[in-house]
Amino acid sequence: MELGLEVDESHAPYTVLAVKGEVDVYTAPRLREKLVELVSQGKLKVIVDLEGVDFLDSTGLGVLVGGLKRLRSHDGDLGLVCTQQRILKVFEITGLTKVFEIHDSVDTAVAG
Amino acid sequence: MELGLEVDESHAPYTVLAVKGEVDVYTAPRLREKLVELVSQGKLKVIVDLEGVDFLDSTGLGVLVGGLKRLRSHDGDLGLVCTQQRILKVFEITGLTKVFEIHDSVDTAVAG
Amino acid sequence: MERVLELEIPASPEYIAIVRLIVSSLASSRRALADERIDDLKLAVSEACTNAIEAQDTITTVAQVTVGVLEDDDRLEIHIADRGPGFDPAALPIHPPVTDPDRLNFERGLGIPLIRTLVDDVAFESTPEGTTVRLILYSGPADLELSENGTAET
Amino acid sequence: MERVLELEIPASPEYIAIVRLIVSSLASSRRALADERIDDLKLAVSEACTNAIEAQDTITTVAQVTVGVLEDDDRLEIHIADRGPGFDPAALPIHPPVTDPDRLNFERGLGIPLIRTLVDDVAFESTPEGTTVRLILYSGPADLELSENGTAET
Ligand SMILES: Nc1ncnc2c1ncn2[C@@H]1O[C@H](COP(=O)(O)OP(=O)(O)O)[C@@H](O)[C@H]1O
Ligand SMILES: Nc1ncnc2c1ncn2[C@@H]1O[C@H](COP(=O)(O)OP(=O)(O)O)[C@@H](O)[C@H]1O
Repeated sequence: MELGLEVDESHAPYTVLAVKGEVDVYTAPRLREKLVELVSQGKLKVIVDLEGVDFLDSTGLGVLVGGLKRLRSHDGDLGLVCTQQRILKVFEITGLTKVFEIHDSVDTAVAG
Repeated sequence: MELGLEVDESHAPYTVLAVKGEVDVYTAPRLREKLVELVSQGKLKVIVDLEGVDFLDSTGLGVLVGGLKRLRSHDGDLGLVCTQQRILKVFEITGLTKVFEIHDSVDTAVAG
Repeated sequence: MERVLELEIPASPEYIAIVRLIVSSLASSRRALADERIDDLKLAVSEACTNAIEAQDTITTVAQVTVGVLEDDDRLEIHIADRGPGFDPAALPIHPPVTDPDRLNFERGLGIPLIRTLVDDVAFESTPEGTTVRLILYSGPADLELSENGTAET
Repeated sequence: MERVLELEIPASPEYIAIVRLIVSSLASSRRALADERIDDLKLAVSEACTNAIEAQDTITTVAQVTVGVLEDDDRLEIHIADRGPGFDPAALPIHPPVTDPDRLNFERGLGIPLIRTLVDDVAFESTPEGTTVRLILYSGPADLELSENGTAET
């Protein structure tokens, strides 16, 4: 099982990271590394596009929380794109909808 | 797991039975019953359309051989429609391509 | 309760995806459950397997994680068992509320709260020799399905 | 050889679909196998499980059928074990050739010939206490995949 991680720089100053596949304890480390890499490259306005994610568990949530924390500590920010009910639900149950800005599309995310 | 079995009478004198799903030892009895039912209704020119079949094992082959035998003993016939390589392969390995008439489409089956 | 299936996997993260696949396809073929509840079960199973595998990681002997699927007229149970050191589910730390800025310091500890929300009932049996988590969903067998969309529940 | 997964199912036909699903998703995620060979394996596993379940049907004690998935650098093995009465695979009846009109009298007996064609190697261990069928596919792990379409084989 591969986790798709595609970086799109065409929305400067935002960097869009499109995640595809299942994010669990097996695949989440790759997402974490990618977020760390973006920060180290000075990309501090990151939008993580979750529209291609089929499954996300608490390890995945943890990595996103860690990414947000790291970006904020560099005066950056991490926004999400997600409209899938089953993925949104995981953020809702854990109360993380109050922590993340969740957008309907990449366009609205980069416009905000 | 449900086996789809749809009877189409619009190609008289042929009766087309479209099978959908996986044909194995669990589902094959339903296919057998349907073939017996068609014969008992006097429908003796039967085309079994396998285009919607995802999986077919030797139990399924056995039911088709049994259907062909039953129809022939009533002076009827049973033809197949199949273009999927992975299903055709099962007929090829077992030599049953020599026993069944296998057509490319329902149209060519009812034209022949 | 009848044991429908028992599965043993190595205690390694790469096998959790297959457990999710197995449990969700079994649940959807055998029980009257809406797709949404299958997704909930999948997530709960994934969380419990993650914990089982991490617990097993802390001991040195190689052991398998066992997943059992059991059913009854009115329920489906998934049992996830490990040979890890055990824990006290009643003594888990409480997180600061999400509005607290400190909340961001907690990247973990979301698994068990999620499990509790996602399934109808959960039971932990934990000793220093290992832990078994029982996830329970109340639902009839698929044949008893009453409504078109599979949401029939007892 | 390393045991990747062990699965126990009731000896009942409705569980064969899930065994196919498990074996094929495991094989495709872990091994460098073309889709066509995954289909072959799926069919061989299905045939072996059908035989195991039918064999178990002839005895009165309730028993499970066990499916083991094992792997090595150069091969994948699926073991299907039952507690049925056993048989002699070398003494199976020979069918009339397909061109013989009598061929239509044989609706059965296609399983083992199919298995032999579909996998690289098959071994039967059969005693009056039960039968284990070992299906063997030679192939490298998925990481060693050499070509784009996954057809790399050792
Ligand atoms: N099966 C288990 N065996 C031992 N300890 C466990 C088990 N499941 C959970 N725990 C303990 O409970 C804690 C909280 O679990 P959880 O809420 O899933 O969050 P996380 O796994 O992210 O820490 C774990 O960190 C671990 O210490
Ligand atoms: N696991 C098994 N235990 C006992 N007998 C078996 C087993 N597998 C196969 N057999 C015997 O071998 C015969 C041929 O099997 P097979 O070629 O699969 O065809 P079929 O199952 O359609 O008869 C079976 O009818 C059965 O008598």
